Amino acid sequence: MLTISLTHYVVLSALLFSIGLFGVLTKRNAVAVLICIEIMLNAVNINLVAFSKYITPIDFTGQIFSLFVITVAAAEVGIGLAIIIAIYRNKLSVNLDDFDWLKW
Amino acid sequence: MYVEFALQHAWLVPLLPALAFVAIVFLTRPWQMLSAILAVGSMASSCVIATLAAYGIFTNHEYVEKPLVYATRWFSLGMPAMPDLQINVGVQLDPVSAMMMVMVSFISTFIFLYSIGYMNGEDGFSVFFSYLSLFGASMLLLVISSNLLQMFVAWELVGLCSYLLIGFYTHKISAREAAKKAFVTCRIADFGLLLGILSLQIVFGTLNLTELGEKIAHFEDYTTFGILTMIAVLVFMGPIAKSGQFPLHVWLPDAMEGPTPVSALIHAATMVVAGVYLVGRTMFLFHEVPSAMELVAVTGAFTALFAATIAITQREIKKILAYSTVSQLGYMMLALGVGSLTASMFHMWTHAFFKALMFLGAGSVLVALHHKADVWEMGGLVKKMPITAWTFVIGGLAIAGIPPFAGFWSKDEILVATLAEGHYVLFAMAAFTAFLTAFYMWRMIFLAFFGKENPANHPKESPWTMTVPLLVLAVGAIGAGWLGTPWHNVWAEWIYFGSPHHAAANYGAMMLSVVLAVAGIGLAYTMYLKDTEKVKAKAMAEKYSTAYRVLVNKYYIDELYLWFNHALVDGAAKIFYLFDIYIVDGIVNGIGASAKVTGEGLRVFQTGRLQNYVLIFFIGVLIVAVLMAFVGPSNAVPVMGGVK
Amino acid sequence: MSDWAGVFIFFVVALIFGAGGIATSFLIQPRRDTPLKLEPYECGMPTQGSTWIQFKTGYFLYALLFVIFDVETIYLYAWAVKFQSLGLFAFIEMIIFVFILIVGLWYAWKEGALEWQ
Amino acid sequence: MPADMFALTLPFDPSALTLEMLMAGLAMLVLILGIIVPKGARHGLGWVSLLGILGIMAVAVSLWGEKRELLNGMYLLDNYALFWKITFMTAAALVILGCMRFVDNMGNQAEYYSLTLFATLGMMVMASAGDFITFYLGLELMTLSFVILVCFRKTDAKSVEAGIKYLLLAGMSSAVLLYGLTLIYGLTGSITILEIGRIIAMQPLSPALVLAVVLVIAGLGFKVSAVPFHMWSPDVYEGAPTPVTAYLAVGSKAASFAIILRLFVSGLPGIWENWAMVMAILAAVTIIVGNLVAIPQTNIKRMLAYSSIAQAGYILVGLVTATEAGIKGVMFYCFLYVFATMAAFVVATYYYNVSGSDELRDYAGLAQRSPLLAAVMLVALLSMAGIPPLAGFAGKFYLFSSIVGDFLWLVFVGLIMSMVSVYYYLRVALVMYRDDPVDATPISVSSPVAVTLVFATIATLVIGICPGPLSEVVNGAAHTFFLH
Repeated sequence: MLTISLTHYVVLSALLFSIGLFGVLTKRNAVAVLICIEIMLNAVNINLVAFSKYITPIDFTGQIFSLFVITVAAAEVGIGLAIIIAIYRNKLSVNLDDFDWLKW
Repeated sequence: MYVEFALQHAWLVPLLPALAFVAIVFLTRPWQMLSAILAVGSMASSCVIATLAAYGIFTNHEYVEKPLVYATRWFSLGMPAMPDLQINVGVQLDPVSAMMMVMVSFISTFIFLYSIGYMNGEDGFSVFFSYLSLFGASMLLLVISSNLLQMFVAWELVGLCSYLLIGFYTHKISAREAAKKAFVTCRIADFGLLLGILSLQIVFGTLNLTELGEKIAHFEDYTTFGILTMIAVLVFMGPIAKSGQFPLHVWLPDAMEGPTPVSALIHAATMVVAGVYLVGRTMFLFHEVPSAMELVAVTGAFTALFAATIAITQREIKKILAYSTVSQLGYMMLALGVGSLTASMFHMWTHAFFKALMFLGAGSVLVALHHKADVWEMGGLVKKMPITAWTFVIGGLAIAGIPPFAGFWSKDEILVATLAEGHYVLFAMAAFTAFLTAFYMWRMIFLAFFGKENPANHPKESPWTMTVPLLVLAVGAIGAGWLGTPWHNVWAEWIYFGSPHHAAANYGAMMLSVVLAVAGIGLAYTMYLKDTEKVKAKAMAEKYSTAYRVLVNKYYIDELYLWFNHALVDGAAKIFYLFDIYIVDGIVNGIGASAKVTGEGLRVFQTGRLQNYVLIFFIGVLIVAVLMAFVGPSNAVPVMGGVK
Repeated sequence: MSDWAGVFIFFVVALIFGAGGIATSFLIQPRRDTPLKLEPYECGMPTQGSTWIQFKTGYFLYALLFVIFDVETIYLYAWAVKFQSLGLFAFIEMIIFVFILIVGLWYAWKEGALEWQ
Repeated sequence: MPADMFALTLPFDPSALTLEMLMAGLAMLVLILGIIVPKGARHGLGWVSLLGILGIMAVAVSLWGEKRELLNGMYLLDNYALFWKITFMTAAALVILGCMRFVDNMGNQAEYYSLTLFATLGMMVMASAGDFITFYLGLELMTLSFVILVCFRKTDAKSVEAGIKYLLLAGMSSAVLLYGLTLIYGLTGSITILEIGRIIAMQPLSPALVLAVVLVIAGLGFKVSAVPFHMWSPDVYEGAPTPVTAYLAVGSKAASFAIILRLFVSGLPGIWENWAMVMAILAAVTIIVGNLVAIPQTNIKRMLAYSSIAQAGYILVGLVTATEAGIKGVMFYCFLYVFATMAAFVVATYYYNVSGSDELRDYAGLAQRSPLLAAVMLVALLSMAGIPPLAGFAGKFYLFSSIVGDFLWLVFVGLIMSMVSVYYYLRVALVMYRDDPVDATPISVSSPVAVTLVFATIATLVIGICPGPLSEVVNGAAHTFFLH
């Protein structure tokens, strides 16, 4: 019978990280990119919780760390959405391809 | 008592003009006369202190033997690899630096004074004086430096000031280009110098001149003996550009675009002699490396001859003087190369007087003729401008090497030294150069000051601020050489490398140089003064038209640089067209241009698209990962190990 | 060296995953940029207006505030569970924590974020 | 209910956190004052923040020599951390004093100043961070405050665009960084940097650790804008309001270096052989690209952005050997870099207020319009170029002398590129001094700005001419680094 080991979590996390990265690279919508970054952060959280469970089962370092990551991610989303609103008011678009005023 | 004060406070010498610079920039800029007086006054005070200090040095034999050095720590490294590395700033007083200090401050004082008349009514009068002060201060700092890093700092400051001053007429494109050319050429060479200094630090662990002198003299580590040669050549790169030696002399004639006092300052007392002085200061290094000495000597002799031949055909008064400077600097280098610090410094000393004199005279002429520079359009100026003309004649006699004028003694010293070392070819080159020098100088003098007056000109004598310096410098041009006559050579007792070296009077060489000088003047007289229609001159030019064209075009050196670049461009058009920016300044600017183009190329990646950035970020991650994986512990450490 | 293979495979896969997708679609996409092809649907009624349906930004503001105060509970839970053993110091800490959040709320209120526009 | 429930037992000594608590309190105070005080009186908030910072700096100085470790090395207070904190606060004080008028024109002073203070708080936490949680929180506090500051002019499309770019890229990079950190945690079972250092020194090198270190290098390389992770910085620097750019270029970079040193020199010295060469190459590439791309720039802020990338490369050089000399070089350089960069950016800010332009060509004849601004700019640029006797020269000297033995090629790269850098720095000088202004009306410089500029310039000169005393201080601070 298949037992779920640490490796499975790590692989899951790596996959999730790659999916998030793929999204960041391909999505054209700023909100979608923001969501993909959140996916990457959640991959991190999975790592943290898994390591906490398997490697340091006595103290909860990893789990506490993941709480902080979640908090910061929330703050990031908050700011991100606020900026996206502001940029929508400016440009009437949230398409990242339109944001190339600043270059060279 | 004053002497003691001056010896202890020699650091005031560069500080005073530096303070004048600060004061002019921040305080007195709106008041032109005050700024000028401040500049002249500070330089004159420096001159007084320098003279007193020099008096102290020369009268106290102790200092002649062993330099008076006082230094304070600038900064040090408290680190295990180099526990005792500390960089000092300090003052080194010995006969060489004392002499230079007096020379620089004395000549500068009079050039500053002259500038009051010359720059009268120009835009940026105060600014000009602030630059001049900074220039003087940097040069004096260079002169009294006790270690090479400090010297390098001053060296760079001198370069920066020359850039500002050559390009002073900012409205003239040619002036801006010339300034840029001077700066870039020198910077390229300074890179070599910096590497040399760095290597000295790495190999010997100090940059203090006295310590270096001792360590190098006892340097017996034969396994790395080649490194000394390398260092010497690297160090010599700086002087090649700064002192206008072939092939990096191209900036010097262009530097004539600046106001004339600047030309005088650059050519006589400050910038260009810095290179000679640096080699003189690091004589202990070159002395250990015979091949480097050869290089210095050959470069010097060749430059002397080369520049003299170009000067023959030039038409602009300041250009002729510029090439003569290049030629005379070649003499100084030659003297250093044959191991005679005495002769080199002596020629620098006399040259400073007569060259400053001639430049200021040329400036006086230019003011009178409203900046008409072609000598063929002058003529007969002696009647309207007697002081300028006769002082100029004195300068001409001095540079041609007619006794008892200053140039004779110093040039003779160089010729004798070359002969004594057995460099017969170099001696022949130097002797022939002496002939050419007399010829082209007197060609200019006859054309400009004598002969028929040009009716289009309405010259009149310059004001006293300009003529007084001329007169004072003329006295110098006559008498400065009497310090070192072969019969009673005070100079050689003071300024020498190793042990005092006193060549006996060599009457043969003396006769030869007088004969050559007289022959040169005579030839110039027959071709340009006696023959009023200049038939012979024209005939000569036609008969040897190829040679003449080559000379007029300065051996096509600028064109060679130009052609070299074009060849690259045409030959490998697609690849090398990137270099096609500012060809005139040749390879020098080619490097700048390629940096610029690479910059442009890299810039393309900055698309402004966020996702491209992310992609590049992850490609970067990948590259770093590969690096980490392949650069294992075994080959992590020195890919190119230390020099030691 | 075989140990390293995993690292490389990770990166190669990540790269192929990311760049490969873009590249493939770029390579195999048909390029017939006629106006018709650029329509979302090739048949049926021509679309009119923007296909984006937008929420009023007021919702976003509420959502933002909600997210922040929602996350606050993470810490409150952890603290509440261990309340007894943590003692007075943690209590004071939590008061400070809540106070900071209240300042934030006060600010939002003052700025008019809570008023429906 | 246990009787001692309300007995105040402290799990740690909060006095070690004095500086951070004061800074947090100051930031909150400014925010609250902004709510209470009417709009017209809010320009006084700048002075409140400034005085507060100066006060906290005084406390920091009085703490000099303290050495504490909180919660098993989670939080470290030593001279090293204090030096960095003083550096950050100096930068904050300069940017607040120098750019008050700009901020007043922008409005929303309370938010601006409190965010600046929060960013400073984040940096201070980073300087003291001893474990990953503290480090991450400090980093994100700083980054998020900066994100808001970058898009502070929310009606300006450029500013907002810079903000979204910064947010998304920073979010992505911190995800990468975190992923690396979690891998290190998984491999060592600890998140305390010092403990990790001990564990890694005993373990053989595993591929997963290499991956982790690569990701950490990437994440932190992003923060210090090391090539090839630098792409965000020119865009963000150009788009952000100039004072923010100044503080971002100085503070964010310095704080990241503070933590990079902790992480790599204390945490990963066991595998130094593996990352030293990578760091050296990163430094070389950063120096080269930064300087080369700066050459064709026409916007002064963009040029300064690229120049600051190059400066980051120089600073990275100090990390390569992981020795005390290198650390000292980094700290010294960051400190003097504060003054040079602040001076340049404050001039740019002030001139933008006057002329409304950041384009280089509009700086023509600045020397005639305002000698002070031009002179300060010149000194700042020359210091960055490393022309002696300005501070930048001494800083570069310390940095490069730390690697002269083993990485001579890097010294050459640095030297050549600093020669190249003179080219574009002097171009600014030329435009300012040589060209004639279109509009020759003199610019009068208000006294806070003049004070800032003169102070920064004098500091640059003094550090350059007489680096000894500062060097001693930095030596002492770098020394405590190894005492944990």
